[in-house]
Amino acid sequence: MSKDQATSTPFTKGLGFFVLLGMLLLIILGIFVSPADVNQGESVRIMYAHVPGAWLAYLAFIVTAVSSAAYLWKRTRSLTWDRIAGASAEVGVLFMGISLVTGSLWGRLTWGTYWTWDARLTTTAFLFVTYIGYLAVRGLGGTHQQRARRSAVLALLAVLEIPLVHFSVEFWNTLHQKASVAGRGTNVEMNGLMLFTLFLGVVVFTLMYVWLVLHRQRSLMLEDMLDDSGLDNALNERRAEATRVGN
Amino acid sequence: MDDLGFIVASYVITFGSVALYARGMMRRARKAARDIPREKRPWL
Amino acid sequence: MSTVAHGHNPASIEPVVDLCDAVAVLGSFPALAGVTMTVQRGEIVLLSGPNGAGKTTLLRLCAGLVALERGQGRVLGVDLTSDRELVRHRVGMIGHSNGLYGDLTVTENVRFWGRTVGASESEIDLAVSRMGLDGRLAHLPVSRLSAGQRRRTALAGLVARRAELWLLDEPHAGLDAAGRDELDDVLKMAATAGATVIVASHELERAGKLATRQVEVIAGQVREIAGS
Amino acid sequence: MTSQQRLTGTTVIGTARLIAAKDLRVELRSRVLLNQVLPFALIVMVMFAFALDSDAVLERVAPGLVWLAALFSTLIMVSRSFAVETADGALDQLRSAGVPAMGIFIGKMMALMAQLVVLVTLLIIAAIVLYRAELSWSGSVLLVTTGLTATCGLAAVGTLYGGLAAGAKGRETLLPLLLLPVVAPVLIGATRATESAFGTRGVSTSQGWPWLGLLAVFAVLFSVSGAVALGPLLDD
Repeated sequence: MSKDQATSTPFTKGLGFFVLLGMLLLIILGIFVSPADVNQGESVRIMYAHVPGAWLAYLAFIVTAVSSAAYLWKRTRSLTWDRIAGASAEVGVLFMGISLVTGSLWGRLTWGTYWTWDARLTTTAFLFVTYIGYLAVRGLGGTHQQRARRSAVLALLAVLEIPLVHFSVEFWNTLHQKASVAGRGTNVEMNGLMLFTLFLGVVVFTLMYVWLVLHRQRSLMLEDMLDDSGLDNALNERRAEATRVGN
Repeated sequence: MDDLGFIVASYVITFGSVALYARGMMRRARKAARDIPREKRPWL
Repeated sequence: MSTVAHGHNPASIEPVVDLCDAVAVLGSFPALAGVTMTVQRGEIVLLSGPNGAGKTTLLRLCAGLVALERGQGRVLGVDLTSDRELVRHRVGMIGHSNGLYGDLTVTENVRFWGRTVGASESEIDLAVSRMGLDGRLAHLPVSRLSAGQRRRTALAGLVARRAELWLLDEPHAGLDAAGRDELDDVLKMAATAGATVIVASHELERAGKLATRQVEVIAGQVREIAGS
Repeated sequence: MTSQQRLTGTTVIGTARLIAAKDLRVELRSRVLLNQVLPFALIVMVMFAFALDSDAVLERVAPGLVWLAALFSTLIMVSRSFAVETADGALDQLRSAGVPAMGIFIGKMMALMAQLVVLVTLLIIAAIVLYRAELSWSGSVLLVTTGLTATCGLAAVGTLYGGLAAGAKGRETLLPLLLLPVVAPVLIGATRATESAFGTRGVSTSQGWPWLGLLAVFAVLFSVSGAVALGPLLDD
């Protein structure tokens, strides 16, 4: 794209090429080539973009939790872990936001409703909001170490929170058997081509996730360095001034 | 067909938002990279 | 670069602050680049020097709030390298804010800080009166005091929680002339009563009169100013 | 964190009592709960009645409204609890004086819980008066237990996230974003248990007790994690 390759390397460029190629193939297979489902009809085509996105979002949050733990553990403490956690959470929020939208489009076609209070959907929505909060905390400022510690603790608290939310919503549903629309239409009989398309979707989204996190992690590092160099310059000027005054 | 609109919209939203995000990210990275010398970037 | 302890204290007593080539790092920046300094009990030491020279970091190092990266350091006999947390409750640091609860009275604030180390009621009364806050003032909510009276309340809190070393960052800032005079009197009294005081200040002529000696901090290093 | 390791259990408890007593005394002097939060909670209850505009519906949703109003008030009280500490740098002073963070957490949590108990009691009375909720004797046992467990959970999470946001710019807007998703289990659990206690929609009292288990798990998990995590959050 530009002569100064800020965060690109030959590896990410190659990866990006495969992502684009896979995306194109996924669109062709998903929208045009693969057959309609017996139960879901045409709406199953949305699944090829929706399911991998949702999975990768969950994976992204797991990565965030693990890297946060790695930051908090003294022997592996490094700001790189913090930046990976941040990059992964950001990509996770992106994927999860997309999945919520495509999921409700799919729900509208299949169930006739955009939203249902099923435990999985509700937990997903809470996960989304929780990580938006996480990103807001990352933006609070302070030193890099302060940011890292704060957000790492928060990421681990989220790990505590999510099962509780999931369990309570599930419990709520079983007691008050909300018309369980969520079960309907989910049993898909996938033939070979459909399975392959879904598999391709997972591969494409995984590669996309890796590409995005690699770049984002690097750009976060650049931003951190920019902060540091700003401080260095200011302090060096001050020191020069101090020695001038002192002598 | 109604379904087609929803399906196409899903794909457009999915890849469109990723592309927008990636573009914004690259732009910010390039801006930041202007002041950081190449030798300070461990991936290069 | 080394500073010599003044003669008016017997050298046999261990100094309150004993730093040898101390380096402290903020992020990746060496805010203190090799400080060697000794402070004896009962001294009032003035730290002068430009902004960003490391005065605040030096105070925070003595308070056990910043890690000692290199060199040796002991404060009140506690090794800063191995257990700087242990020094925290014996040192009192007051920066730009006083750490008071505006809705509580002077006595209640002082009592709160005293109780964190288990001070008795008589100790708390003594702290209040030593800072000249007894009588009517003692039962006023802190939010209704003047800036100088608030600072004195904060210092009374240090007395109540038996802080042996007082680290004051720009204590004169925001006080009017009367408040400054009061503060100086109070600090002198505290030093005679056995506290050791390190004051970082820009106001050389004022703080200079107060201090038993002056140390200049420049670019993360210190040097003694003679004849202060 | 290391200062906690040095200090024994008694100093943690002593600090907790000191901090809790101080917080309650600040409340006694400033009367923020009495003069601002309680009226706010009541007006919310009245506004719900305007919005829903039907006695039957109000009676049905009364338990949910009680806990929703409690959650909103909790947000205000958590903000207030830490505004007291950060207004003049007292929180920094506490940390730099080596006061154990675990004691700070427990103390602030206890004070918050005491205030929340008052608030929830008032909200339940309001529900009985305004929304015609009915309370039996067996129901009131469940209700008291629910109230105590739920407020304990709310106080723990509130203190933990309040400490996280303390001193940050835009604390008032950040806190609801962080806190509300986390307390969803409390809202669900406490509402269901209160429904059973009130006998709303013919739910029997015995159906409420399983929810209490959820509330208890929540309270224990966040009390423990808060006591451990507040230290690293406050240190710099």
